[in-house]
Amino acid sequence: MFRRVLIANRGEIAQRILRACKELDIETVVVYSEGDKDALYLRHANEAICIGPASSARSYLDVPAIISAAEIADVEAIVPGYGFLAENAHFAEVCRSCNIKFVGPAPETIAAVGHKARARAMAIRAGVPVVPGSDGAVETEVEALRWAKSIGYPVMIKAASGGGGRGMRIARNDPSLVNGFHAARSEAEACFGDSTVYIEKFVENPRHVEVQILGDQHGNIIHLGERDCSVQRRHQKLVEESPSPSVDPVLREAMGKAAVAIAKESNYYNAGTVEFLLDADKNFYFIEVNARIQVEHTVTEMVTGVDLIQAQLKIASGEPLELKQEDVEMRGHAIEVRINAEDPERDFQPSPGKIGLFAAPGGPGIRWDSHAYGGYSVPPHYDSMIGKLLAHRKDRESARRTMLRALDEFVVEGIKTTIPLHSRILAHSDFRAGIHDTGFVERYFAAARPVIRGGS
Amino acid sequence: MFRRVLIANRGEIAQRILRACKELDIETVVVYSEGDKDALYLRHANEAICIGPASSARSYLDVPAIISAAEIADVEAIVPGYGFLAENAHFAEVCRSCNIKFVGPAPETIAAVGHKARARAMAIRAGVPVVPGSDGAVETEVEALRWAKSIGYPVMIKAASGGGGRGMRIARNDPSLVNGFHAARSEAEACFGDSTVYIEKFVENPRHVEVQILGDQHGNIIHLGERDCSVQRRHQKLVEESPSPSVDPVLREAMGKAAVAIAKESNYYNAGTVEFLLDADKNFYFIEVNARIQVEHTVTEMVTGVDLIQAQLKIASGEPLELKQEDVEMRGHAIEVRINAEDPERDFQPSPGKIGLFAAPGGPGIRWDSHAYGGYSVPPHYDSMIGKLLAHRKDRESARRTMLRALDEFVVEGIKTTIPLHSRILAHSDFRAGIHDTGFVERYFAAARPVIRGGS
Amino acid sequence: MDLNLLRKLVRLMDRGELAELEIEDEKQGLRVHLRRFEESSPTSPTVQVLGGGAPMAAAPMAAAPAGGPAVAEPSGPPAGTIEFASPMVGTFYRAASPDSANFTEVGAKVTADSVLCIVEAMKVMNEIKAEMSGEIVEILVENGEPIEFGQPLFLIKKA
Amino acid sequence: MDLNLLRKLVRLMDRGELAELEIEDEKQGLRVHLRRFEESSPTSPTVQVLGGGAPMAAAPMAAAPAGGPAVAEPSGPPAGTIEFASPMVGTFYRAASPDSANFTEVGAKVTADSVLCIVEAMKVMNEIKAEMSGEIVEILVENGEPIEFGQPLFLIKKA
Repeated sequence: MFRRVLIANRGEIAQRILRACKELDIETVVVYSEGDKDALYLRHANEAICIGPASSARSYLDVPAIISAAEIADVEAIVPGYGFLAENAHFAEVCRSCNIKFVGPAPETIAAVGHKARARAMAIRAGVPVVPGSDGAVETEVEALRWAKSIGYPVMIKAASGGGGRGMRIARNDPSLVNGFHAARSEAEACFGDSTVYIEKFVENPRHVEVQILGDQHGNIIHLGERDCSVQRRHQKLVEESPSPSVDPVLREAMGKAAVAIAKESNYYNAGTVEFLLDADKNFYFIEVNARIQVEHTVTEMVTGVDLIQAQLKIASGEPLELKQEDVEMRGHAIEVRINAEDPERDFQPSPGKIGLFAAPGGPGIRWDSHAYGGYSVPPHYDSMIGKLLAHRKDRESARRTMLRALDEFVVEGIKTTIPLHSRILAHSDFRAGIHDTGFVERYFAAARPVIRGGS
Repeated sequence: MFRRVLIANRGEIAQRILRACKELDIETVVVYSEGDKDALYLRHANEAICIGPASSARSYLDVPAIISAAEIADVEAIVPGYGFLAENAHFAEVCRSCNIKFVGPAPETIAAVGHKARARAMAIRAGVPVVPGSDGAVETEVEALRWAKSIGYPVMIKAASGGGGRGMRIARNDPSLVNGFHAARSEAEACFGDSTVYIEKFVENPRHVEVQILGDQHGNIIHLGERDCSVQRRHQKLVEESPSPSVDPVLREAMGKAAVAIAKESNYYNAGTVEFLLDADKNFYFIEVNARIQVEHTVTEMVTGVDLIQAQLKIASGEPLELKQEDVEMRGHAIEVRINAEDPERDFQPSPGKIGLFAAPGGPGIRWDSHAYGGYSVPPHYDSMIGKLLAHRKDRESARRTMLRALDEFVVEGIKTTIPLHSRILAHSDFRAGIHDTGFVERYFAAARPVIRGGS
Repeated sequence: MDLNLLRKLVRLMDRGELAELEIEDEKQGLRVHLRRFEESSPTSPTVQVLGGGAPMAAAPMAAAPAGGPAVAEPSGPPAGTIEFASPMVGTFYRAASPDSANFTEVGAKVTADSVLCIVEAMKVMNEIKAEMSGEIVEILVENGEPIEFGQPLFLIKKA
Repeated sequence: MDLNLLRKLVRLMDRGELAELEIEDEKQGLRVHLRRFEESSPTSPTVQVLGGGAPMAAAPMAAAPAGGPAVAEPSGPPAGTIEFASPMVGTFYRAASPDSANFTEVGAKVTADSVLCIVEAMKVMNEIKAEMSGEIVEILVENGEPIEFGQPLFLIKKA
């Protein structure tokens, strides 16, 4: 095991990694920007090194600054957390060239799974279902109709250079396909200067279900069950849980095997996540691989009892996995909500500032991962998440009730947070029944959004 | 289940009961003294009623005030927690006469198990070992020698009216017994005006091991394994854990059966604890029954997954136990430390006052039960405990390491606490090896005690 | 829907001569709007209740207790008067029995031994004496109302 | 729902002869609006109370700019001098190589283009220039010492 590592991140995940290192008796060096210089977690590290001004580009994203800090602090490894440089193949490559272990997959793996088309091809090779589609440009109406027939309606016409919903059309029959094909091409040309479109199966009201994997450097790969992250707002996850209310043991095994197959195909080691869409008929489709620890790794930790950050460190130092697939047991149900310094009443605008009175929930079944405390100033420069609140109980309904009481006792003054929104989400009949999909938040809580708009 | 209950306690256990009630959808009325009027947990109750001034005698111990509050608030039951009126048979009797359910055992049971001689007789009837002894006055040298022979050395000569270590002598052979017998008699006469002494087996370097029981009103009784509370200072528990490092499955079953037998003998229902001394040869001896929830019930909750406060409420409302003995499974290892507002450097003198900067630990494996927060004033009128910190991990060593890192990241400014002492206790080689006994704290941490003495 | 709560609110309006009362309690997912007829017509308040704004019967958790937010504490008694606080928790009675006359009234002069009221606790009727001389300026609680320890019962102008 | 709070508010209205009272306590998720019957007095002020301590009243916009609060900086450099801070994290060298002369010394005069030192980061030797004219008063770090971003390296008396 490493004797001394550098933590190249900030906030709750820096805190989380510090905790794992201490429990493994690893010395810690944490880097920080001037925007974080008063953070309490810096006190818990063996050493803290300022690497730049508050701007991420000149601190947490600055490869030379971080490598330089690692060199002067004489560490054996760098732990990237999530975000920032966590899935940057170049950074992993630089670490390797500097003879510093990167606590993550090999640079080649990061590059491969990070490339949409290569990842899709990998999934197909591994025999894992992907969202059926044309897999390339569709040039004519006739071609479009042929693809739609082979895929089956509804389908989505997407601009190859597109993004943000522009140049996209849903078609449910031949006439709307023909109209949509031309409309999407014109829009794509107008928006992106490239009229190329492709066609994909449109998965209606999907759930977002992802599988946690762990692979070591000796070719062992296991999965730790799934997480359901269907409560999203504009693709930002708000609530995560494990197990998924939509996944039964048979489906779990099928999805787990698919995730492991993809991981093997990419020579994956480290903790990682394979994301799927799950449709109403329980068909699942591969979306992407996240070659890093994720924010919501915590729900998997609660139900499996596995410390994923410790596992990452052990894997990176060359140790074989401690668990075999048959040792993995899911116990109870865990729900996590993300506490963000945002105002859900005002279109989720960030609400940085100094926290006044602060009392986080506790008691049975509650886990709280955060770097915040009464008197802490949430800096305006970074992600607005100030903590993750988890409830772990024997079943989903108990976990939901525990979470509701925890949200109710949560006191944060001085900034706005997502706490009241979470109370409403968890009390909603669809969430309670476990039948919500990825459109749930927009469908029911959109009204809470644009009450007041800023000047712009 | 009850619709509305009154919580007749304060501080962390009031908070704990509030949490359980909310999770069970029970309305809560919490009573408070003027000394607690600014406590944050009062906000979480449906109603809060001031019942008296800060003095316990005129508030939390004032039976008419509490019953009166229960009547005006129109509750179905009173939840007593621990301390105050929790083991007061008279109070339980008054509740019964007022047609209010007391969340605890029947008054007759409380009275029976609270009487030392009756409890001992009950244990003997149940076939459970008690500390062997003369069971009554020993009048002469000859009698003393006869008892010592039948019990076996070492023995303890104790003043019948004694207490606080006075009038006590240990004897390891016949001559020291004869000397001790006379010395103890003289001392007892001098101290208590009563020279009566009795003789008991002296259990050397014992461990304090207690068994958690749950019994319903239909005669079902189960045990939930043991807790080891050997880390004590002057009979005050400081650290508790489950399972005990000294108890193997065979011993666990034997002690569990003994506890259940005693509970049956006393027609016990409610959560409860049967305390034992465990000697170096793994012989266990019954000490007493605690007819209430205990401070350290939390460690059992962590390893068994059973919510004991919820269980108490269900039992009191007449529900049968949800678990059978064979359903009880202990998973992992839990350690609890009591965070007291005391100064371990100054003979543990209380350190009430206003908390400044405050950051409780969190992250994986950590549970924090407390009513405290940054800005809270610890009142000088009550017990000094401000919270209980628990670490629950897959095995004892992992739990110990998690607890050490949690203690390390704990920030409490403005008052003194037992946090630094706990770091030293958990780092001690005897604790790590699990070979500490009830003399452990006095043996190794006594130096920390009498540095400075107050005026008295 | 808690009818008891509504009854209490209506009583409160009556006592306080309120024409209108609106409450929104987001935590309870509750919105109440009560409006009474303007002065002329005496009885029957118009009651309009809008319940459960939240998607589901939201977590049944409740609002502030006494001693909560700073706004709850009104400024203190008017100059020259003192608040006579209840020495115990219980039920407040202005008379020894439903048929008896009230112990005291606004404007009455009292001395240390004057009984001001009874507080019933555990079926025991506790006579509460003034323990000062003065004049009753206001009676702050209704007959039969539950009271806390320390709750102001009377405003007294000390002699 | 805290009836006691409402009672106190009504009494407050009564005493203050308020016609209307509105409270929004976002922290408690509570909004209360009370209006009393118009009395003979023509001027009934409409009072609006926004309560609950000052949680949201306090503008939630972050103060601290990139540099952080000035108070955090311990005492500061001696009068007339300024601290020259490292623009990067790395290793501090006073000379281009172990055999070379130091770039500067205490008492030396420097101009904007004067190289003061080298900071090595990722094997790259970065020459650090003074970017001002002045005199070196003190050298704050040792040759070969690891330095943080923003760490003071020199005290310079500006020309």
